[in-house]
Amino acid sequence: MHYDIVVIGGGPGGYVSAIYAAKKGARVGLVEKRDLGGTCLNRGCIPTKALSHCAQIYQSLGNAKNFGILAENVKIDWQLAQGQKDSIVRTLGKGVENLLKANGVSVFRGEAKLEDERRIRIYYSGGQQVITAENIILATGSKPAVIPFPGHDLPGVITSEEALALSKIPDSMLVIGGGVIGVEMACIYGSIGSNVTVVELLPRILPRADEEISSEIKKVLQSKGIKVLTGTRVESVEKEKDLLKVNIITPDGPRSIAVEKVLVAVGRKPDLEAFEDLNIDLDKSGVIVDDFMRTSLKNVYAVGDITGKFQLAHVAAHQGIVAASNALGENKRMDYRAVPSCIFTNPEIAYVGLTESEAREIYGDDIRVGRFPFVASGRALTLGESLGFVKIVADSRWNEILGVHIIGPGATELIAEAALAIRLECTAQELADTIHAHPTLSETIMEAAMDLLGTPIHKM
Amino acid sequence: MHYDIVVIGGGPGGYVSAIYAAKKGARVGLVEKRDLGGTCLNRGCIPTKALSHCAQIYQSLGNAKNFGILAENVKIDWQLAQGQKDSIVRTLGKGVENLLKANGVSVFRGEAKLEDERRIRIYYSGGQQVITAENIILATGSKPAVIPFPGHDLPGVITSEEALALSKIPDSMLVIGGGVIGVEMACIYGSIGSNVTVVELLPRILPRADEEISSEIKKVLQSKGIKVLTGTRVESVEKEKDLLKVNIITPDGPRSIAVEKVLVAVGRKPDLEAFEDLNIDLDKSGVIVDDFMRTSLKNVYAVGDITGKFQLAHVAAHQGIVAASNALGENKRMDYRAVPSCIFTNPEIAYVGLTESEAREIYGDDIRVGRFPFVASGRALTLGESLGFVKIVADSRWNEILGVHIIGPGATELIAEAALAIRLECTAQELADTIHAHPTLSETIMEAAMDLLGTPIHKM
Amino acid sequence: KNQEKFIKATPLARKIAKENNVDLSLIAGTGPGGRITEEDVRKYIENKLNVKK
Ligand SMILES: Cc1cc2nc3c(=O)[nH]c(=O)nc-3n(C[C@H](O)[C@H](O)[C@H](O)COP(=O)(O)OP(=O)(O)OC[C@H]3O[C@@H](n4cnc5c(N)ncnc54)[C@H](O)[C@@H]3O)c2cc1C
Ligand SMILES: Cc1cc2nc3c(=O)[nH]c(=O)nc-3n(C[C@H](O)[C@H](O)[C@H](O)COP(=O)(O)OP(=O)(O)OC[C@H]3O[C@@H](n4cnc5c(N)ncnc54)[C@H](O)[C@@H]3O)c2cc1C
Repeated sequence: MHYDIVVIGGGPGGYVSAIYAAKKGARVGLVEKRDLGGTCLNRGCIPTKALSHCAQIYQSLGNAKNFGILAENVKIDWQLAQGQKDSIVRTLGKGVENLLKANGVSVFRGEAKLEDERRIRIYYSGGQQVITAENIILATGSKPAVIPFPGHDLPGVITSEEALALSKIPDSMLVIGGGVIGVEMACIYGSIGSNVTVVELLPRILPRADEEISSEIKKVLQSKGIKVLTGTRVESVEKEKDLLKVNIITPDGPRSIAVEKVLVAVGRKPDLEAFEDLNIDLDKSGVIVDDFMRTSLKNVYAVGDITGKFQLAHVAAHQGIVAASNALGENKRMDYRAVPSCIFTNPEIAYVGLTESEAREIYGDDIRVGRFPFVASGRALTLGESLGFVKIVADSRWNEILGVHIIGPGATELIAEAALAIRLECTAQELADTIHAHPTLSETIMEAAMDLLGTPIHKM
Repeated sequence: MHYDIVVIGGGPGGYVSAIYAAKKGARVGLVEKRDLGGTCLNRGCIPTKALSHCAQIYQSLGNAKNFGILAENVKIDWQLAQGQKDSIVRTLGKGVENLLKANGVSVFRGEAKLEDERRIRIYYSGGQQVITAENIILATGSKPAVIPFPGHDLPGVITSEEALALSKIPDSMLVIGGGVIGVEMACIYGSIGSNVTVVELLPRILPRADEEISSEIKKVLQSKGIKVLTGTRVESVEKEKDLLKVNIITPDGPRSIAVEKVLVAVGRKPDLEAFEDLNIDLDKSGVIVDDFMRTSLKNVYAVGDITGKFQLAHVAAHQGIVAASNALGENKRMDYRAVPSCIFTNPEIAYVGLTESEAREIYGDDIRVGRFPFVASGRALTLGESLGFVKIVADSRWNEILGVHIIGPGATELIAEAALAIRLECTAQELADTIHAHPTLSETIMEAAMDLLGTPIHKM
Repeated sequence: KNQEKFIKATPLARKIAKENNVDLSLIAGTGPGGRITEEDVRKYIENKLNVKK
């Protein structure tokens, strides 16, 4: 069989490009060796958010009493919670399958291996097959990275995938890595009763976020009883009776902590196996691509986690649309200026654009910062959630919005307006002049823009 | 005492203009006869949202079990709920007072009466005083409108103000008026156990919303057990034992319904008393103003509900900023093209710009509509709330966004992006091309824009 | 970003200008914060047509 486009991998990078290309009239094949929806749907974005919502409901029940809602014997049925998570994953997985079918994409459920830039061999449990393509889109994603400290392979030392499917809530957990995945997992288990410690090698958790966000979330986690150790290295893990003894070196010297589970969340590495026989240029973060998502081979595109750029599902999906468009003869360029990042802690975190220190590197002191705290938001008070703030960074020549950083209720939805603002080269004046509905959390963005301009209303 | 600006009324129109003018360096006085924060903070936006959040928590506890959170004996302590509402109102009221003070606004706690366009007499319980001003900003707001049907003054026939302070949850309630306030109140009491009927004279509830929104919310209310009678007129109310018998004329003929409370929510009328001695031009909806918020008297401005335009707190606040700017010699114009409206039902409703039928009146058939249902949103599923949809209306020549209509989870926050889009004359292409974080509810806006362009990804 | 080259224009204004070969740097924006709006571009095009007549 011959296709206009064959996509390798059915995650958000792959299935989105396949659907888009099919909608544009192309004959499309897609090869997936495991589950449609990829890491994101099956072992990433979706299951983590289902469990974090469970944790959030559980925590907000404490809050409920303030609002006059009384309940007794509040407890978690972990089997039910896991069942709900699995059922959401199944529903969405079925949805992706149906969408591919409805759009006429031929789906091959086997493992792909590229023989050259036009021939794909597919291995099934009981056989194999070759298909050919004018264009290939590589979207094989990533796998958890491992650090080979002594004891890394002991039972109980787990990855995010296993952390999402634990049969019981562990009494205690040590999370290695204070990045997005580590912090989300710490927040989930820390909210539902585990005794959690986060260990991060760098001086702060969420090292890519604005520094004020990092320090605020550290305080929030600590207030939930989660211990955060920065500047700390894991030396080794040993078995100690029923527990795991983790030996660490903190800035104050060596220590050891005994826990039930050790979650390794130190990043993810691209899965390059499918095309290791091809001569595609790679660098240390993955496949090298240009702004049109082309690899070093003319008719081969690469999208998503294998390009090592952001490791975000929405970036993978947009790259997928760009790759598919270009494979079909368009001339579409990927633009990374307005990529939102969301962290589903409680309160949530989201940001887009430059951090304050990134902006200072480019603009020197010619920047302005506006801030607004959620405690001054009427809507936040009516929701009983008033931790956090909005921070806007702009250049001082034009007041163009360069970055927006939010920690607080609704952050992951509020960031959409900020991303559009950056995308449309919006200035603080325009954000401030845009009427924001009252009482909503989104007013905090307007107020932060007004603060940047020197005339905040609800702030001294 | 003489001021650059005296503001009459301390609601969102008034206190925002006072703070803004003071920040810009003006000497400002503000007169308030009742509570700082006005209707919005004390008897409107804020208390309704505090109670609707209570109702929302109560309802979502049903849902909680799906996510593995078990609770027994869930019940409402109405006194606690009312106490929380009152405490939020107090906190925010104190906040407004402090902001006015910090900005150096002189606040007069009495009733103002304008003697001419520069002299304001203030009546206190024990005395009076005259102050003078270069410019006056009228912001005296509105009061519930009454319809004088027989029985309208019986005890138990109440306005929204009393509905927010009931000492117990009524067993049954009939709401006259299916506008924003009526529908929000129906949803609150219908969710916490009252047997609620909504009666609307027009053929549909929320008559200003897009027709698809009206019909969806009608279905939602009915599914909660709330009865919705459209095209129905209230003739009279009589006392019948401990209840009130409401006589109505439905399209199917006359009927009567016995209830504990009758809430009259048929709109609000401007409060013009403070300046009835001045010769200011009025029309039937209130004070006539131009785009600069000037009345027919040169140095007198009017903002908020008395201008009868939108009766929304955020419009009042923006008008206040425009009026204050112009009173200080700027030349700022009020722009009503992107005014968001929010209705805090469950699921929420929000819209901005033109409805489909308004757009058809202007553009004929040269419009396009994009839609996306929340049931296809991964984030909506992980939240367990997948009712509703996003609908985008654009012109078909440029795909300029003309209106966005949302019913579903997070609608009141999602609308901020849509308002910015309309404000910045954004087209569907840019909305579709802007990277929206996964998994968030805001992706539905991007998908609806893609649908409008013919290439939705997560929709057949 | 070249500071002098930052022309603020709405997406719609850009689209219309492009189709009509209008140089946005010649137009003074009247939109929010000085942004060039659809109306500004249309007026500019109308004026040019009138001058030609
Ligand atoms: C715990 C966790 C939480 C996350 N949360 C978020 C979040 O909230 N938001 C967010 O944006 N991102 C999140 N991510 C990241 C997100 O999952 C990835 O960025 C995204 O899945 C990348 O998409 P992709 O298409 O590049 O790769 P993947 O989703 O990894 O998909 C690659 C697919 O290719 C298949 N494949 C590989 N090799 C072959 C082969 N030889 N033949 C056939 N098929 C093959 C794999 O089986 C897989 O299905 C999270 C990740 C994790 C681990
Ligand atoms: C139940 C309800 C729910 C609502 N929910 C929302 C919502 O969610 N979102 C939204 O945007 N809007 C909502 N509104 C509408 C909103 O409350 C009004 O649009 C807003 O309050 C108007 O602001 P204003 O400043 O014009 O007038 P007001 O808020 O009415 O303030 C006017 C003030 O002037 C004072 N005053 C009047 N006469 C004099 C005088 N002679 N001397 C001194 N002081 C005087 C009054 O005491 C009052 O404090 C709601 C309204 C109600 C009733």
